[in-house]
Amino acid sequence: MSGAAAFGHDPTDYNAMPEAAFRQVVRRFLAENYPPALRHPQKRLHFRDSRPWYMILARKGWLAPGWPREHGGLGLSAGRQIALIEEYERHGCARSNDMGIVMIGPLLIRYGTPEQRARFLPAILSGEHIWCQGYSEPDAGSDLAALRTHAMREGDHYIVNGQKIWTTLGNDANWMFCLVRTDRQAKKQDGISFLLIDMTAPGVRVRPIVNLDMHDEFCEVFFDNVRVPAANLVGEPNKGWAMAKALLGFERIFLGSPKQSAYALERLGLLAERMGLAEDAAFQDRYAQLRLDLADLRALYERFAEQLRQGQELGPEVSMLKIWQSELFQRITETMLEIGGENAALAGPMEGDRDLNISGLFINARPTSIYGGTNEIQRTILAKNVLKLPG
Amino acid sequence: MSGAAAFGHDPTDYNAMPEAAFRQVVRRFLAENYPPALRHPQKRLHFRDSRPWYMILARKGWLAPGWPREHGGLGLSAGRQIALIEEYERHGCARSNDMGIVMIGPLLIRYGTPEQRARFLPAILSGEHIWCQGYSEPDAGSDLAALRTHAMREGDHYIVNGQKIWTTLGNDANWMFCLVRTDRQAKKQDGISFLLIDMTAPGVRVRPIVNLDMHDEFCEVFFDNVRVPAANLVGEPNKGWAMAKALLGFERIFLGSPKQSAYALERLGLLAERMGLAEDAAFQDRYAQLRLDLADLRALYERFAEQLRQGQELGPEVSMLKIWQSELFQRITETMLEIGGENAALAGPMEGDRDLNISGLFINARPTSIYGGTNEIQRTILAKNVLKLPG
Amino acid sequence: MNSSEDSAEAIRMLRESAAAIVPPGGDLGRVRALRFKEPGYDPAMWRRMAALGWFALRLPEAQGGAGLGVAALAALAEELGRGLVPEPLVAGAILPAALIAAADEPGRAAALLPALLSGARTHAFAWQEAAASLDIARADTIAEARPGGGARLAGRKLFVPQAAGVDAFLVTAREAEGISLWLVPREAAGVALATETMIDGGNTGTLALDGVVLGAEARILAPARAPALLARTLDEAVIATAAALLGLMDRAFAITLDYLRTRTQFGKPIGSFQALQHRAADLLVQIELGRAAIGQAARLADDPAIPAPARAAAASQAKARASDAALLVTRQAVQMHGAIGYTDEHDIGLFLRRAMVLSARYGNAALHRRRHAALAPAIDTEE
Amino acid sequence: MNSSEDSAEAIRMLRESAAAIVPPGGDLGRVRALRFKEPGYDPAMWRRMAALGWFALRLPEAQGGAGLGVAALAALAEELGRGLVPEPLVAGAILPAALIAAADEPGRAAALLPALLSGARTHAFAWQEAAASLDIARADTIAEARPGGGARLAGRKLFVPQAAGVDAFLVTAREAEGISLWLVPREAAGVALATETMIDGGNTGTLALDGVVLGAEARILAPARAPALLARTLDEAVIATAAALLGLMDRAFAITLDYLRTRTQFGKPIGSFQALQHRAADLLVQIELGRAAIGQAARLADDPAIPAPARAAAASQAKARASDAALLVTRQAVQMHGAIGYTDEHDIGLFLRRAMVLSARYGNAALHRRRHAALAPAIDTEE
Repeated sequence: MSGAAAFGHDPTDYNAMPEAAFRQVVRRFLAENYPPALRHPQKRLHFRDSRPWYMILARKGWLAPGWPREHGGLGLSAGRQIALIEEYERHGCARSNDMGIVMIGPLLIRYGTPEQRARFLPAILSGEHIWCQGYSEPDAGSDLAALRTHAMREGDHYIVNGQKIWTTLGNDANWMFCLVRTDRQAKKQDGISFLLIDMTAPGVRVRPIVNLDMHDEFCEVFFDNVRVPAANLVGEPNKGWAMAKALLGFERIFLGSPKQSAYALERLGLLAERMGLAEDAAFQDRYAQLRLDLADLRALYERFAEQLRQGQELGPEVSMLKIWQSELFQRITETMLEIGGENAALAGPMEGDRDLNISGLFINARPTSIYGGTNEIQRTILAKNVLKLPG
Repeated sequence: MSGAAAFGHDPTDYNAMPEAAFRQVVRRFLAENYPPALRHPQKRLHFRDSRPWYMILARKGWLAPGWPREHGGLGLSAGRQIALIEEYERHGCARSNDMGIVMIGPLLIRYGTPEQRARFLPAILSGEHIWCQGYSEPDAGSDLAALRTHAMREGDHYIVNGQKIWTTLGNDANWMFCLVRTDRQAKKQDGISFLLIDMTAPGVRVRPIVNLDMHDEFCEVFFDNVRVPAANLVGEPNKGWAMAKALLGFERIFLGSPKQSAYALERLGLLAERMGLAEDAAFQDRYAQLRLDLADLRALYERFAEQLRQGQELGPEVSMLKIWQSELFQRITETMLEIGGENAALAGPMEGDRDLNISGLFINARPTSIYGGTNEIQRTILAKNVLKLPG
Repeated sequence: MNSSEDSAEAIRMLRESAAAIVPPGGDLGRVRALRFKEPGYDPAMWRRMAALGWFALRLPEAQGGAGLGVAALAALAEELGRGLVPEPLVAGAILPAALIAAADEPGRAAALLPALLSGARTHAFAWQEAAASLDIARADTIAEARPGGGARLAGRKLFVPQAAGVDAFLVTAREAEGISLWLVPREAAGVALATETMIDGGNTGTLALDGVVLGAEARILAPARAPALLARTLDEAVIATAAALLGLMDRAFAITLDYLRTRTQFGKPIGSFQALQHRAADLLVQIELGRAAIGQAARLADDPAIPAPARAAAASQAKARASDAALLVTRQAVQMHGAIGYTDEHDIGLFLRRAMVLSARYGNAALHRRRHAALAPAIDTEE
Repeated sequence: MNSSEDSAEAIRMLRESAAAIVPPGGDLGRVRALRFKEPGYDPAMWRRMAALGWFALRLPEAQGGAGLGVAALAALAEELGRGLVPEPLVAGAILPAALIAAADEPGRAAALLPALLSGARTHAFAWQEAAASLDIARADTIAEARPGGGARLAGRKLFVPQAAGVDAFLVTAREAEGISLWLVPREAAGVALATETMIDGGNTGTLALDGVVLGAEARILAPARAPALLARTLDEAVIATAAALLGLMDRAFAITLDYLRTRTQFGKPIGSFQALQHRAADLLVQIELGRAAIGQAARLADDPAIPAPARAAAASQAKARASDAALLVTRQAVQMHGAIGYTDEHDIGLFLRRAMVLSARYGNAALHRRRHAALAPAIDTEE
């Protein structure tokens, strides 16, 4: 458990175990190992803060639950992965810098060369490489066809120029997987390639963006004649978009996880008690509605989870979850504003209850309908791809 | 007060009177003359039922409050006309078959020939001609550019073929003012003419359409080689649309009158009492919100009314009133459904309270967001013509 | 595993047999023709449904039933809801069959069931004494004991669905020990039935019992077993009605989507307008929330390990969503159809009318939200 | 007629003078720089506002005021709201000036007003003892009478806006005869002020009064006149705050419309997408409902013929709509800006933050709806 291979292996076949037993194992592990100070973080943690948890998972051999065993993963089925994440959520675990685990790792396993796998996968598992995702650009948010960051082949290197934005925890990362335009003539999503960029290379500049929560969760990343070895191209040139899209895997279900709404609803109940409204009939009426909205979300989430457990892929229908969860979360925090009075306008928690940060929760709920594809985009997906409406 | 000229003249200059005094005159007149059985009708009355009221107004000389005196009107200012209609609404007066008064009369006064005026205006004032409006067609509802009913010139006649739909009280009318296409080559709104059609002429067929309220308020009207004298063309050929549009006058404010919502809210209060919910905090919460929604509607309506009193024209902003009033009316009736339980699904009034017809009010509220330009169209008008959004 | 496969197959077959009565093409001519006259449905079709074995769906095989669960009932109700079938399967057959089959005296069940299951005699459960109530215990109807075990019933029952066609009522009444259930033939002396027309063209009955004298054999359930059984059976009716609303809104939505794809305005199909697209997406979300909640309620109802409050709460959850969603979807369906949607000749209005009736039956959304909240402390878990 | 023309002219001039402080170009650099540090605003700007005569806006000409009405105050507040001006014009000047000017002893007004009106000393009205309350009578702060007419004050006041810059507090306290109003210098013994940061970067104060000994001259209003005067003055603050929210949402909406017109996606300006167009139309409706309600409230407040409950109800109507609408508009403004709207560097978020503060101040929408309902029986007419 030391030296270069700072990551362990857990030989247990959790897929063979009943789900309830597996969940028990996870709960025990969390109770014994999860750093109590990191439970229920109000903000997305930086790597400097979440690193202990990352390394605990690494040593346990649990860092990459979905990767095949031969690449150092746990090889869990989709159903077990859902159970695992649900237990993490229940315990209030922080999300670590997991872009290496959930995005680039699986992509390299599927599309990478043996050399790429040998170089990058162990570095992810050891915590040496922390990855970020470079898709969005200032004029290509929901519309990736407008991507402009350019990579020009020059010998055995690409010369990259351009800019990425909304790079989650880009200031924590030392590697970025990146969509770049390698053919300016090609139309729309063609002509885009998938490139791995060392963020410590000359010409890379990272500028954190402070969000409404006063947190530098996102960054702009600028490329000024950055030289990237051609060996860092994944897959074929100009075929990057299709690969990136294929990566939008079963994790999409987690954008619709009831976790945030459940937490917010519990806070709302607490706030109502603090405000002397717990027995107020008008409040109870609102609360009963929100509670059922959450109960129905759980039922719908469970239906998608069951699909995954049956080994099916998720269709565009899963956008429903994201719409409903994000807007429910928002409605709950709006109700907190309504009953909290002036307390809801404090920058920090309420006096006498450090866990009741109304404005923090309200502000946190805002971007859930923006990130991961705005809810406008999600609704269009439902209308066109599910309901087959024209145009 | 008899014979051919069954209509009277009222020489009083109501514009010179203070508004409060004028309202007093109207209230006294209504108290003494309005048929009590016709107060607060739940449905739009047919002429056979509203005729007594029409003739009372005719005899009083009040049938055409907005027409100039020289044409037999009262010559009221816009402000006095609003006050008059508000008093009618307050008293629960039925709307009579007023298309002759509010639409074709003013149009003829503005664009008609002396002969047309001499022929048609007195017939309106005497109740001899009852008019309906022939604009909508099956494929040209919100989009009049798609109008297809065709009028071909043949000597001193037009030969009309085609179909109108949603003709309000078309089964009561003996005359229709009609938009017809006289130039099939012309684009969009060009090539449309304004024609007056005798509905007793051969080839005119009227089919009533029963609506969800089980009322034959609307009709389809079919034209099969109907011969219309060319003298019945109003204005220039192919310029009909501009004239029709100019007629969309200050009456548009009444699509946003608080009347329906106010009546519904009062019914909601009564229903809450009947259901034992008047003191229920959750109901009071909902009721307080609806009550303020109505109070704000009144305040906004008043702002537009004030514009008219100042002699200004209404801009596209007035669509706001229609959107808010119709959707408020609907929300109130939805709340009635919510608290009425099974009573809300009865086809008729509640047992023991003949005035509480929940389903009737709910159904009646449905078309308010459809007729007079759907609320979707109204929103687009606000977006494009008021907010100047592109596209 | 095997039984769940069996059940899935049985559900598939049920849905297919429903298609015989609800033509997939969606012709609602039959439905339309039966409106606004009594009994509000077609007796021949009623007997045909009986012959398909549907009335015995939930009865154990020992009683001649199919032994199927609530999930199967919900599937059938959904298909019939889709076709706006006016025959009162749940209120007139499933619910009374479950109550009679559970009679305290097994002999009563054996004696009464055949006429019910064959469709020869239509029964109804008459328990309600106030609008917007789902409380069986709220009964002022009195069963005054008579020598020999019979009773004299006096009281008034409201909102009996499609009552015009009912031959016998299962009436709740209060006696000294609590609520009991009595079988009251329509023709019994002292029984008066008044019907009113519902907005969908069906009818509802007010049953007046003015000293109706009944023998001991008329007592189907004594207070010892009645309340729990009645509540559980009513919850199944709640779930089935939610499922009927699901079928109804699903079909109304499909009709509306067709309209959006084909109706053009300003030279484009109106379904290409983004505002309508996004509204349609929101309706889809509501329908699927309803489907998920109903599926969950049926699953819990069929699971004997689930405690009664959790089962009841899930039923309320399903009915609350289904009632609200069905009203929303059908209102919007009318709106999106524009003027044509407001005519009685277009079918879409039929869906709105039926949604108004079914959303109110066995408790509307507001009632079920309150009921869910009241049951809530009992079902709260650590989650 | 003439006076109404005068007033319209005065309002026009006020709006113009506000433009000097709120540049129409909308540079919010000054606002941004003042956030998250005390006192939360710029004392130099404060004195400039005083020099413009704004603090004396509502005072009669006999007291050196402009003699303008609530409509004028609302117009000014709207313009300052538009620019997110952090200087607490209403809480720190208008409100205390009105109270001091109305002091029982005219001499007190004459003595105290000059420092207030010049901006030399900032005052605040400290009446609130619980969140989400607008009830002046709800005061547990005690004024224990002392020989000679003075008192010893003990209690705790919450949510004093921009308290970090306040020099003296006008404190409500309970004495035997009812509620009275006292002037408490910040530096008095027994006064402790704790400030907390608000979400918009301003601050709020909790004032602890631990046996603060005051002389008779500190009693500004005795119980005989205090309650009615305080309530009426607070209602003017309610209307002015609603107007500030109106200016704020109006401007946030304008910024968003600009964004919708210029930002392109999928090759088109996003403002050409119908779903956003219709949402924008809905926001416009809310803003204009708010404008109408505020206009009405100001008109009624300026009309001496209107009875107090109707005036108060109109104020609540205005604040209820303005609070809800401003939160809706600014939330949607952030949403329509997409990811950039969620950054602190983009100005649009400043509007959401301020809307959160002002919608809660002097009662949020929920509070004012309840208050309106409570006042309602008194204002019901035949309409």
